[in-house]
Formats: sequence, structure tokens, C-alpha cells
Amino acid sequence: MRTKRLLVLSLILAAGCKPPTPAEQMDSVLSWIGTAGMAGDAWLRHTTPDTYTRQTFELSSKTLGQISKDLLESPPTMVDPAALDRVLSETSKRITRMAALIGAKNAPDFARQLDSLRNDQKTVKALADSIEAKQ
Amino acid sequence: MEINIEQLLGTKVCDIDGNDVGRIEEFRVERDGKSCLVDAYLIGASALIQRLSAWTLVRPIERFLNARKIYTIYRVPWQDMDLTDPRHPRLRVRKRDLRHAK
Amino acid sequence: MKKFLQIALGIVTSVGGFLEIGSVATAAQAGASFGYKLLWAIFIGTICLIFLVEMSGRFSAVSKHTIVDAMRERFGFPFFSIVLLGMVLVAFMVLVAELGGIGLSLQILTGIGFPWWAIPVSFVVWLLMWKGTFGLIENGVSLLGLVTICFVVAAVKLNPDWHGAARGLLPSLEGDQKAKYGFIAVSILGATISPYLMYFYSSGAIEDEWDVSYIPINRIIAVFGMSFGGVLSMGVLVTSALAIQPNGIDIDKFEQVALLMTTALPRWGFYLFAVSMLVACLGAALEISLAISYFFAQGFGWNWSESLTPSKDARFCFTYTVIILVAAIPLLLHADPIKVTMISMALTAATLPLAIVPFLFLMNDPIYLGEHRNGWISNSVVGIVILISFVLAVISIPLQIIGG
Amino acid sequence: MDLVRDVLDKRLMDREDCEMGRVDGLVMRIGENSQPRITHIEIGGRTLWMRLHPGIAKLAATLARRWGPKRTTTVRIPWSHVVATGKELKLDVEARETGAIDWEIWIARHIIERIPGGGHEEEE
Repeated sequence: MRTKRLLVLSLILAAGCKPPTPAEQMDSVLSWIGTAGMAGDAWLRHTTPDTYTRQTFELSSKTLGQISKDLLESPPTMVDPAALDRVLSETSKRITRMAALIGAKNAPDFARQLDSLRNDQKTVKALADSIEAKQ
Repeated sequence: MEINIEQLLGTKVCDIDGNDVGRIEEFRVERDGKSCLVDAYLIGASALIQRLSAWTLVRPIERFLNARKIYTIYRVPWQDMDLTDPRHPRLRVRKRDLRHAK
Repeated sequence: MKKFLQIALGIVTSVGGFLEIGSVATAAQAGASFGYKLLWAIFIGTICLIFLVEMSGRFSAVSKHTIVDAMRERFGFPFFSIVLLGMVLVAFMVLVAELGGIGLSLQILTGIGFPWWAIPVSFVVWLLMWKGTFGLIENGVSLLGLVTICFVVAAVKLNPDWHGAARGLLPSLEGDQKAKYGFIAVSILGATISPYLMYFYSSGAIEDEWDVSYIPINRIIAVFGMSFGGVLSMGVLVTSALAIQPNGIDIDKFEQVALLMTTALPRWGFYLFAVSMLVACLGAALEISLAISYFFAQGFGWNWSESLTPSKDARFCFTYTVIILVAAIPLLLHADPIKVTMISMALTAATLPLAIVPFLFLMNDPIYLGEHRNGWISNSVVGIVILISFVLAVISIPLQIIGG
Repeated sequence: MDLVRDVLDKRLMDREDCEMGRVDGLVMRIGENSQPRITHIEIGGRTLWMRLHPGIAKLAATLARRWGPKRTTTVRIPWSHVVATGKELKLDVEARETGAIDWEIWIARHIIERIPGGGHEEEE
């Protein structure tokens, strides 16, 4: 009797485990772009070791890729999915490229990429805001 | 017959007519030299409070609720307890003839 | 003079031992997601902890019993075994989180992933327990833990808005993300009010042979040690609110927390963070392993003392050996220490009544404490905070699960 | 004196103030018309697990047959050996001889002593 009740309860809980909303997914995307940006700034100021920074960039790009894949499986209706796909994959690629630049200790190129990353961040932010506004 | 008192603890007790009296919560003993003799059994919720030495916590609540006797405690002398079936202890007297302790 | 030294050492060790992965991760998360708004959770948690630690010391000094001793004696084995099961399960999860914290600190320093560190780290923790004495663990590691003061330095250097921070000390409700807000608040309360600290503290009072004359000393140490400790947690939260939140970062990985002090202390921030976490988690891992072994040993009446040769208290040593060994397994399987931390902190809050309610009974027991038993102020403060934590936990943990 | 509050679950110390466990159980002898008498103190896992559930006791017994010291009977100490009650119970016995610390000795000999730095259980 008791096990049956537990089973029902866990089923309800499992059913209640709803996937994150597009707005929440956009927040995670922004969070990881922000992480890369902050880690990049810190690296340019010589405050973090190379290995850690590179690994953080790799982690950011990996996580970004994962979230964008989930996000584009059922794209939010309020924005153009193609535009979203473009900016997300571009950002993810940029972060991967930056990870390689850390390995090469190429600070000038890295700084330029970091500026572009800030621009990507603004674009994503605008998209995220329009998703949130329309919800 | 041998009984483990920790097994007896918390067992429900009936009186001679089969009425519910309460649970055994404490054993009052008399130490006499090398031996230790059971004098009485304490039955009821108040006996539990006493066993947990929790009167200092419970009294203020009791006073707050303005209820003097919400819990019971019976002191059953050993002669009045029939333990031939340790799972179902029975009193040899009626519930209304029991003495409230304290 | 001797008393003064004792007080100073007591305060210093409480401060040095205050932070661990739970308090840092929850405070950093709170700051990154909600700014100063959750400072109140650290505030009331610390007040409750001050009362609990003072009570634990007083209980052992007066009754010459540890809390666990008395819990078994007063409530009997069946009830005790429920508390034992609950406490040991939660403490075990916290231990996994602390070992993971050491591993992660080493990972950001060396680049070698934390699962590789699981075995070496557990071995070092075990070796310190095997060879070390209680004094070494209590004083040595906590003294090193003073490095965690850097979190407060970082917070002050970022010029916080003191008015905003003061407003955060008052509980407020969050509009948008109620479930997340509640969950982080619960985790902070769980991280601050850690029952294992009480068991550790009361066993320490017995190992150091305290008596009634220690009551004033104990009170001063509890008040100052724990409130300075609470300030460290608040330092983490404020630093995170000022350095992490503007970047839009929502902390769910250790790599993100590692950036905490890179803006405030450009030259040393990163390394100070890594070393602080390393030392703080090491100290906490030792304390928790000891607390778990104390729990078993005192509950079952085995010999116990951290200062004996292992074979003189074989079952006690056997317990921590097994616990530390088993705690390495989830890390070897890549369990994310930050996730384990957040879950175990929330579970700590949810199980607080199990640990604290029996303890309040003991603290009012005239047989154990005589005239030194609790007054109504201590009872109500602890009672209310525990009730708040429990209610918050019961509401927000299911919401968090449903929210994914 | 109240048995449950003042005796059951208290710590037991032997003649040399060595911990020998806790009062896990108390045995009472009842006769037809004689006053019930506390005859023994029981120490050990079997009595403890029985307090939780007979099933757990059975499981523990099965496990103990595979590992641990070989002992089939519960450790019982006659009440007449109780010297003093109070904070703990002081007994006029030698812990080692009663079997109350069989597990302590078994774990010391079979596990702890085999780890370097564990020391030896028998040395003073």
C-alpha cells in the first residue's frame, strides 16, 4: 500500500518536472556568455592562470552548445529561429576560438574577440528581452 | 518468566474489564542492596513526559492553554499488573480504582 | 591571561572554521542572482547558530555529557536511531561536497579534473584523522582558515552600498523567481545552521574537559566567533553581488564562483579564492568526518577520542575510515560537487527539526542542566528560526524539483 | 529510581573505567506472587535491533555470522555487579571477559592493526 502511494507520488513529481522555459534557457545562455566575458577580462589582466581560463572557455562553449541545441529543438515562436541559431552558434564558435587563443597566449587577438563577444552578448540580450516581453 | 523491559515499554495496557488504560512508560524500582525490585509501573502520557524529564517545557504550554489536567499518569503497584502475556498486559483492577500519581 | 588566550583562540578557530563549500556556494549564488536581498538569511541563520553553539558548549560543560550521549539516554534507542540515520545521511552528503570542494580548488589551480583528486584528497583527510590529534584538527586547520578573511576585504574594496546592504538584512519577498529565491534562502539557512557543528563543538568541550567555569568563556566565543563568521559569509554574498551579478552570471558551476575576487583583488584574488576554498573545505571535511564518528561512538557507547592511537578506539577509527572511503565514490563518478552542495544544504534545513527539537528538550532538562538550563529567550529564538527554515524547506524544495 | 529514565541506555563503565557500551536492554524476572526483580543488563546488537524490529535483528544476525567475532548468545551481566548508578553505570567486572567489547577487539585485530600506524590493541 505504502509503496504504491510512493510510486504515484514520484510519478506526479516526474510529470511535474517541466523542462525549462525558453526565457530561462536564454538566461542560462547569457549567464555562460557572461562567464566567458568575465573570465576573459580577468585573463587579459593577468589575474587567472591559462589552464583555468582555457578550461572555463571550453566549458562555456560546451554548455552553450548544449543549451542552444535544446532551445532550437522547440524554438520560441516570438523570435526568428534562424537569427537565434546564427547568433548562438557564432558565439559558441567564438568562445572556442578564444580558448585556442589562450593556448597560443595571443592577447591582442583575444582582446578583439572579447569585444565582439560583448556585441554578441548585446544581441542575445535583445533577443532574450523580446522573448521575456512576449511571454 | 523473563521479560525484556525495553520490549514492554510503550505496550498498551487494558484493565480487568478490557478498557484501554494507556501505555507503560516507566518502571519505578527500589534498590535494596544488590537487588533491584520493581515497585510500580507508570502508565499514561504524563509518565512519558516525566520519563523525558520534559516538565519544564510542557508546564508553560499547559498553563498557557489553561488546562490543569490534560494528561494522565497512573501508578500501578506491581501486585495489580498481570504480565502473563507480555504482549497484552492486563490490570487486575478496574481503571476507575487506579490512583493518579502526583 | 590564560583565559584571555583561550577566548582569543576559540574565536579565531570559530572564524577560521566558519566557511566551507556550502556557505560559500550558497552565498555566492544568492549574491549573483538576487543582489543583497538574501543577506537576511545569513543574518538570522547566524543568530540561531550563535544560540545553538552556546547551548552545545554549556550543555557539555555542565552535564559532562555530549549532546549525542544525552539524546540516546533521554529518548531511547529507537528514536535515537532515526536521528542517527537522518543526520548521518545528510552529513555524508555534506562530506562528499567538501571533498569535492577540495578537488575543485585543486582543479582550478592545476587544470587536473576533480575526479582525479577524489582518492588523493580522501587519503590526505583520512591520514590527518589517523595521525592527528583533536588539537591539530581544531586549531591547526582553523588557524589556516583565517585566510578566508580575504572575502570581507574583497567586499569592502568593491565599495558596497551600505544602505542597500542594510535593507537586505530585513526579510523581503521576491517577485519573479519565488521558487529559486526560496530554495537559495533555505540552502543558506542549512549551510549556516549546521548540526554537525553542534556535535563537533560539544564533543570538543568534553575532549578539552570543560566544566561550569567555562560558561562565560563559551558564551563570548560563541557570540564573537560565530558573528565574525557570519560576516565572512556576508562578505562572499556582497562580493558576488558586486562582481558577479553585473555580468549576468547565474552560478551553477565552481568555475564561475572562482571569478569572485578577480575584480576586487586583481593580483591575488583568484589564488586567494582557490587557497581559501582548499583550506576551508579541508577543515570542514575533517570536522564532519569526526562528527559522524562521534555520533556513532557516543550513541553506541564505544571508546572515542581523536587523540588516542587508532587501535585504542578501533570502532571509532573504523567508522571514519569507511565514511571517508565511501565519500570518494560519488566524486569518482563525476557527481557535480556544487549540485551535491545545494541539495545537501537544503536537506540540512529540512532535517533541522529532527536535530534541534530533541536538543531543545535536553537544554530544558533540569536533571542534566539544573539551574543552567535554557531561558525562554533561547528557546523561542531557536524555535522560531528552526520553524522558519523547516516551513521554507517544505515549500521550496518541491517547487525546485518541479521547476527542474 | 526510574528504570527507563535513569538506567536504560546509560553508559557502562567497567572496573578500570573502560567504556563497555550502553545498557541496551534490561531483563526482569516475574514470578507468580513474588515482586518482579531486575536480574540482568543486556549489551549488544541483538538486543538493540530487537528494539527496532525483529526483522532487522534477524538480518543483523545473518550478517554477523559471516563477519565478526563468533558469539551466539547475548552478553548478559547480572544486576548484582552494578556498583553505582548516576551519570553512568559502574560495573564490578572486566569488560574484556564479559564479551561486551568483542567487536571492538575484533575490529582492532582484523582491520585497524593491519593499517600502518594503527598501533596495537593490547599494549598499555
